Amino acid sequence: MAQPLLDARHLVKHYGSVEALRGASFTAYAGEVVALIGDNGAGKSTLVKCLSGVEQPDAGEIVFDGSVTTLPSPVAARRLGIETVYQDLAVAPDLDPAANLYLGRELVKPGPLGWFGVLDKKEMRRRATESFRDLGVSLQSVDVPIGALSGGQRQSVAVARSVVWASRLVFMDEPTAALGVVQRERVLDVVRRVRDQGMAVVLISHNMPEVLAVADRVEVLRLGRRVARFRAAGTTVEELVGAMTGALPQEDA
Amino acid sequence: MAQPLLDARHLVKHYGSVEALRGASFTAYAGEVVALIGDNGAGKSTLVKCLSGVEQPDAGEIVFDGSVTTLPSPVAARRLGIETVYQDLAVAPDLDPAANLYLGRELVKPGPLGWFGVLDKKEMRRRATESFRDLGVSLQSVDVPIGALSGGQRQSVAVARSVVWASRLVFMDEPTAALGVVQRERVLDVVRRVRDQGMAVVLISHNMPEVLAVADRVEVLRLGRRVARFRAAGTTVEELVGAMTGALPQEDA
Amino acid sequence: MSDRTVKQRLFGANTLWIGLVLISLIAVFGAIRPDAVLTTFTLQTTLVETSVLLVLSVGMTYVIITSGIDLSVGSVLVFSGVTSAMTMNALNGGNATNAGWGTVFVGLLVALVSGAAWGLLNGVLVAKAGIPPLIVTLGSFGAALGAGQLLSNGSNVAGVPNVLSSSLGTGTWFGVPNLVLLAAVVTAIGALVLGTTRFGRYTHAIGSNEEAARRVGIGVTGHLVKVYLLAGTLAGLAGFMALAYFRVASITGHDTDNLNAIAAVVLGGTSLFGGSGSVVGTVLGVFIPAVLRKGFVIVGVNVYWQPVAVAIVLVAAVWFDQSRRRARKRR
Amino acid sequence: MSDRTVKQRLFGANTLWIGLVLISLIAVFGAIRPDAVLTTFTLQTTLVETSVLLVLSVGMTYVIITSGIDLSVGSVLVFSGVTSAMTMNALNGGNATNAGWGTVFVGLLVALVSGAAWGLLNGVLVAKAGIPPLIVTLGSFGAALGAGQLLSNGSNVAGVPNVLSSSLGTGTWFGVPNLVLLAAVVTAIGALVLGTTRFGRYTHAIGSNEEAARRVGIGVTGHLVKVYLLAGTLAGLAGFMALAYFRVASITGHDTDNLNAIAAVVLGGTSLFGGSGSVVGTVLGVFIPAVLRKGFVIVGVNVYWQPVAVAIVLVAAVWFDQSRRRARKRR
Amino acid sequence: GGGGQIGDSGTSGNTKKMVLIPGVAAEPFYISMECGFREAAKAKGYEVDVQAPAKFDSTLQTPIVTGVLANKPGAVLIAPTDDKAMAGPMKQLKDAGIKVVEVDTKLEDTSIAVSTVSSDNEQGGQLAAQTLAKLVGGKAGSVLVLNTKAGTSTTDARAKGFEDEIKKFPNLKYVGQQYTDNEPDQAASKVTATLAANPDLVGVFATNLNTGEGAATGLRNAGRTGAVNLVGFDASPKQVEDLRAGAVQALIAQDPATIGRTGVEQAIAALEGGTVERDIETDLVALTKADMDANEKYFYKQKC
Ligand SMILES: Nc1ncnc2c1ncn2[C@@H]1O[C@H](COP(=O)(O)OP(=O)(O)OP(=O)(O)O)[C@@H](O)[C@H]1O
Ligand SMILES: Nc1ncnc2c1ncn2[C@@H]1O[C@H](COP(=O)(O)OP(=O)(O)OP(=O)(O)O)[C@@H](O)[C@H]1O
Ligand SMILES: [Mg+2]
Ligand SMILES: [Mg+2]
Repeated sequence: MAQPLLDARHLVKHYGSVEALRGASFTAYAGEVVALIGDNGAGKSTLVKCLSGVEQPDAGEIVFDGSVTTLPSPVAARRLGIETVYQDLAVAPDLDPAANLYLGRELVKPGPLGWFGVLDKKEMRRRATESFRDLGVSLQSVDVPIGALSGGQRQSVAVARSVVWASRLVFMDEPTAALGVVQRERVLDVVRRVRDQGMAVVLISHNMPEVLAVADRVEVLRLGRRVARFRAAGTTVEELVGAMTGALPQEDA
Repeated sequence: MAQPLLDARHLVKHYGSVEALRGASFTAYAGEVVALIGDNGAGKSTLVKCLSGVEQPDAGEIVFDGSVTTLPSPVAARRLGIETVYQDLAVAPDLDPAANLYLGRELVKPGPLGWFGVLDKKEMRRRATESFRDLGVSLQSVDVPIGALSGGQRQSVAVARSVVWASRLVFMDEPTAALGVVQRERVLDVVRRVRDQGMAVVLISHNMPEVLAVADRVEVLRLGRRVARFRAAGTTVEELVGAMTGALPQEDA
Repeated sequence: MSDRTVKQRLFGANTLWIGLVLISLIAVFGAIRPDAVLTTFTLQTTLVETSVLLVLSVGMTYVIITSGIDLSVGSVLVFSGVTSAMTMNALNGGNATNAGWGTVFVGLLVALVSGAAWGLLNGVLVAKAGIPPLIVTLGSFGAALGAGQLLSNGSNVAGVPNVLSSSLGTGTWFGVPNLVLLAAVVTAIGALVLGTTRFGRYTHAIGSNEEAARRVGIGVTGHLVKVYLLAGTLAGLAGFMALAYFRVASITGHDTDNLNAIAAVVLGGTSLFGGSGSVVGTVLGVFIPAVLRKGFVIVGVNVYWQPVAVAIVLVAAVWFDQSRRRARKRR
Repeated sequence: MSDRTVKQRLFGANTLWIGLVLISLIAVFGAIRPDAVLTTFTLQTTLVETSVLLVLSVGMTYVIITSGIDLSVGSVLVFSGVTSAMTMNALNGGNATNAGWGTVFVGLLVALVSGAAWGLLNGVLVAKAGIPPLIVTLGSFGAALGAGQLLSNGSNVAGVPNVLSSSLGTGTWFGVPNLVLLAAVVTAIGALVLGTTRFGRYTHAIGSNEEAARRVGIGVTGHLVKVYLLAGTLAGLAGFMALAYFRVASITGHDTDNLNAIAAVVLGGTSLFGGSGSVVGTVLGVFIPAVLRKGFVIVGVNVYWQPVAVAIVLVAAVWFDQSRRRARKRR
Repeated sequence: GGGGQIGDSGTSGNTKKMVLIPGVAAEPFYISMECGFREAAKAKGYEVDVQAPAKFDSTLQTPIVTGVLANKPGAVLIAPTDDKAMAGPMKQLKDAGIKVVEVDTKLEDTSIAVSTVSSDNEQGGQLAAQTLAKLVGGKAGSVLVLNTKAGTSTTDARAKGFEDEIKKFPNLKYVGQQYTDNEPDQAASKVTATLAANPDLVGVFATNLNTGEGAATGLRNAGRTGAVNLVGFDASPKQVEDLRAGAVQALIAQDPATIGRTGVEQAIAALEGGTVERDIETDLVALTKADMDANEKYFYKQKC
């Protein structure tokens, strides 16, 4: 198999006396969808935060594109082409959907106004509307702050933001949890499309049929450690659940 | 059929220029699980808020237990025996799980200390730990503020809170969205158990297999209106999706 | 699952490091001027001089934990002192200096009621009318002072009963000044109520997520009214204490009581955004600036340097506290 | 999907009702004393007297939108005035009264740099060291004032160039006082930057959800430093304006500038919890208390009633604004 | 083309009206001055108004001056809160044809007011030093000055006068001044701290009412009332009572009512074409328990 795009080895992360990661490893290859599954509290979100620069692991090693790297901040991860949909969404509730989509990457007006950083709100709103249409999201008004949107609408904005900007790797922490049936299908389509462009997609989900439908590989986290890896093809839901709950014999993978 | 426990008729709710509910009706009977489904932004959460006293509908009528009623506040709804798991969870992030579970219904120490409202923290913690065990939730520490828990752990606390206190009706707005496979099954078991005690359970979910597995009836909301009702037995996922998306001919039900 | 001890719950690990700061400050000043700093006299006077602020700050702690703020405490203190002193005088033909305990008791009652009235007004405007606490209490900051001036015609009110000033004002009990005892009792009750009772729990819950508190059926409006009422009543009590201590209801000189109390609360680790905090932290937060000011005078720091030095130590203390706390969290 | 006009975006519907309050206040005073209120003179002086506070409040608006607070502005104003006046005097052998434009220009520069230095210090301590803004700026509130006193040896600094005070201080341009022009330009730029540029967008984003802003790659630390730097620099400018207007760098009398500025911002509809707000709102928030105070003097309200009346109108204005806004939302 | 100065436009007002702008509201000193002012002005048939800032502060006094200016009274009696900062606003009064009389304090710029009626604060400080020295007698010991806020011109002048004069008494060691932010509780704290550091403290000069009250409290708390001589400034009823009760050993009193009355006389002279005296100094006296009853006329009033 080719060199992994991202290889995290034996990450450890403590919060006070709580051990969220106890030597977790994780691997993602370019051009694949890898599902990261595990019970509630297994450490999936913590792993994602460590791998997107939000948290700093207490121990362990991260290899990106063949070279050992540290991710001191989200900016560092973004610079490597890593985008993330966080489980807690990380949107600015007082800003409208377009502003959230372009947050940190605003478009400015062409010409001298742009030199002063004057925003091209119209263009951002137009393009945002387009992105939302792609994801099957319908908004009654684009002018309301995102805090007033429905749960699913808010999640769609976060998903749209990550896929618009990613170039190498996308982490998606339960991106479909609040989505309707149609929107969920659209997002899974987007996931496949992104994969086909050669990026790696890491999908966290508690929906096993969904995992098996879209993922190429599955890695299983349990109590802060990777305990199993599967090729999705030919694996059954029972096997996955067994690995997550520890019913199947564990191996420190 | 018996008299409905809750019958909401033609509710209307505006947020500024956004019409969240445009004459939505909804019915729930005692001793049944009724699923409320619909696309993102269909108005499900808004309906739940109107029926649990958090928001006031602009028009329409609510009949509870045969008599027309208004729900001016969540306290009013609670007094009628209505409990709710909100989609945004509505927990106090700085308090620990036990405190959240007992929020608004704290146990006080027996004897004179109790007259002064001194809390029996130990007992609350003990019972909370039990409730969590029932729901299959494992917490590494019960002393951390709930804001530091994983998404699924937090959701489990909210679910536990509602089922512990309900006596007539439980609204659950996407209670399983962030739950792991095991925890989800446990919650669905709890839903059935609550139903069997004679309460009505209103379950909102985007997971159609789950809906068909646990619900007795299904009501479908679309663009702020009820557009279809099904008996769960014998209904297929395709029919539900058709009703939600408007692919099937609509009827103002 | 580990269980916390009562001590841990009451103090909260949050107050450990800021407590250390206080101790080291005393140690430093003590090392420079042991003869003047480590004496009963300095201890007594420091405690007495912080009593009034301490009582104000206990109420402020509750308010800030609900994510509110109360700028009016200093003015309410003045107003209560004025009404109390004027009532006592009126009961005694214009001068209560030689009045008895009955008068003092009425005076206390009037002070408490006056404070409570302003607290109630604040609470109702904040909780029921939904006006931001900053605006409401900025309003009562001005209004209570103005009302006090109107009543007293703008000047200080004298005529405080001697029995009051010699008992509560300067009396001691086994060497502990009575004023300090009163403040300590208020503080202890405040700490216990906040840390162990339903009232305290609701205070935290409302500050943490007001909407969630409302949805679980906590009477948020009523509770907020009570919290502001508490702060107002304590300000009234503080006004009465100041009366006993200074023997006069003075009109000016309390403009910065509000900022001092807020600073003490925040210094003690309570977040201005609400949801968490402790009275024990507030106590430390009251004493750090007091010890500094006192210490600088004793040690003889240049008067113009004093505010600068206080500022530096304050900021450094919080910085130390925060970075220690963060390190502990990381461990 | 409706599109908002530029006007709507700049003003925000939030400022409509509070604007109405301001207009009706003027109307009421105008009806009582049309001869004294609705004159060019009263207009001019009211505008001039609010110019300095307006400049402070523009900076404060940014700080509060990031969910911070800046208590130090008044002291920074004093410090900047002192350094500027002392530098101008030093350049002219101890008395700059008759100095020329070169001196004035240097003085301006010194004032701006002094303000910026304190702003930078605040920003670094808040953003990099993570100390709560209330504590940091309470510290610099004391420290900047103390430093100003140290420099000036505790007394006011006179010797302001005549060319400065007669031009910027009291000069007019087609009837508009120059001080007002300057404040208007600052305010307009402040409003445009906040409402239309990336800088303004980031300010809102950080106040709305700092963690989200950090995760999308906004340099939160740097931005916060810039915001406090801005507030400090504007306080420096305000110090220079006060110098021109009062012809003296005064040490006292700026203790409540911070609260006045904060009140103006909150009155203008900006939330203390950050995330939303507008400079236009702040302008209204500055003028309402100013108009009230002026009106009460002209109409001849009893001095002790004035603070009470101001308080009542303030609270009522916000209450009216809020209930109107809520009604609009319901519609 | 568009240049000009504020207040270029103007209208005429009521010359039979007189306004007093004290330095701060609610101080017996200014209230007593107001009493003298009202009495004298009413006797001559003038309409009167009093507008005081909430604090002794030029930024608060300025809007009052311009607000009063909008009403165009005939004369204004004012206690400028800053000897330079108030020059601008007061010049506008003069430019509008209003007769300006300075009471209590004065501007550096002597061209604005027609007359100045005041007692000399610096001299008051000197008097305080002399009084304190007399009270202490020959004993050696430290003396402290409690000042309000740095930059407050009146109290700074009192402190300066005291500081200059106290050097003439070699038995008294001046340990410097402490600022109290004009808060009684800080004054109390600074006194007890000074006592801790300098147990030989024999005298305290408190430069105004609040510092005096705080100092008395601090001394009482320390059990040193009377042992440490406290000299206060001004003679408000409470201070007089404290003097009588022995909490304070001496008070430096001004004569505010006379200042107010004389101010009115000068204003009327200026308005009606009489002779105006440019500078008038009123008396300052030191009151001690022994001679206080003889000097009752110097006691300030709470209300007229
Ligand atoms: N900031 C924090 N402080 C303390 N404990 C934390 C913190 N963040 C996470 N934890 C703990 O670390 C463990 C792992 O949390 P994490 O959020 O990574 O789980 P997860 O696998 O994402 O779960 P879920 O499926 O429910 O989202 C949990 O026990 C959680 O309580
Ligand atoms: N406070 C609010 N202000 C403005 N619009 C709102 C508000 N709350 C809800 N809405 C709008 O009302 C509509 C219905 O929202 P609601 O949350 O009820 O949808 P939902 O059916 O629960 O969707 P989801 O499945 O995504 O949770 C959405 O278009 C939403 O944007
Ligand atoms: Mg997670
Ligand atoms: Mg919903």
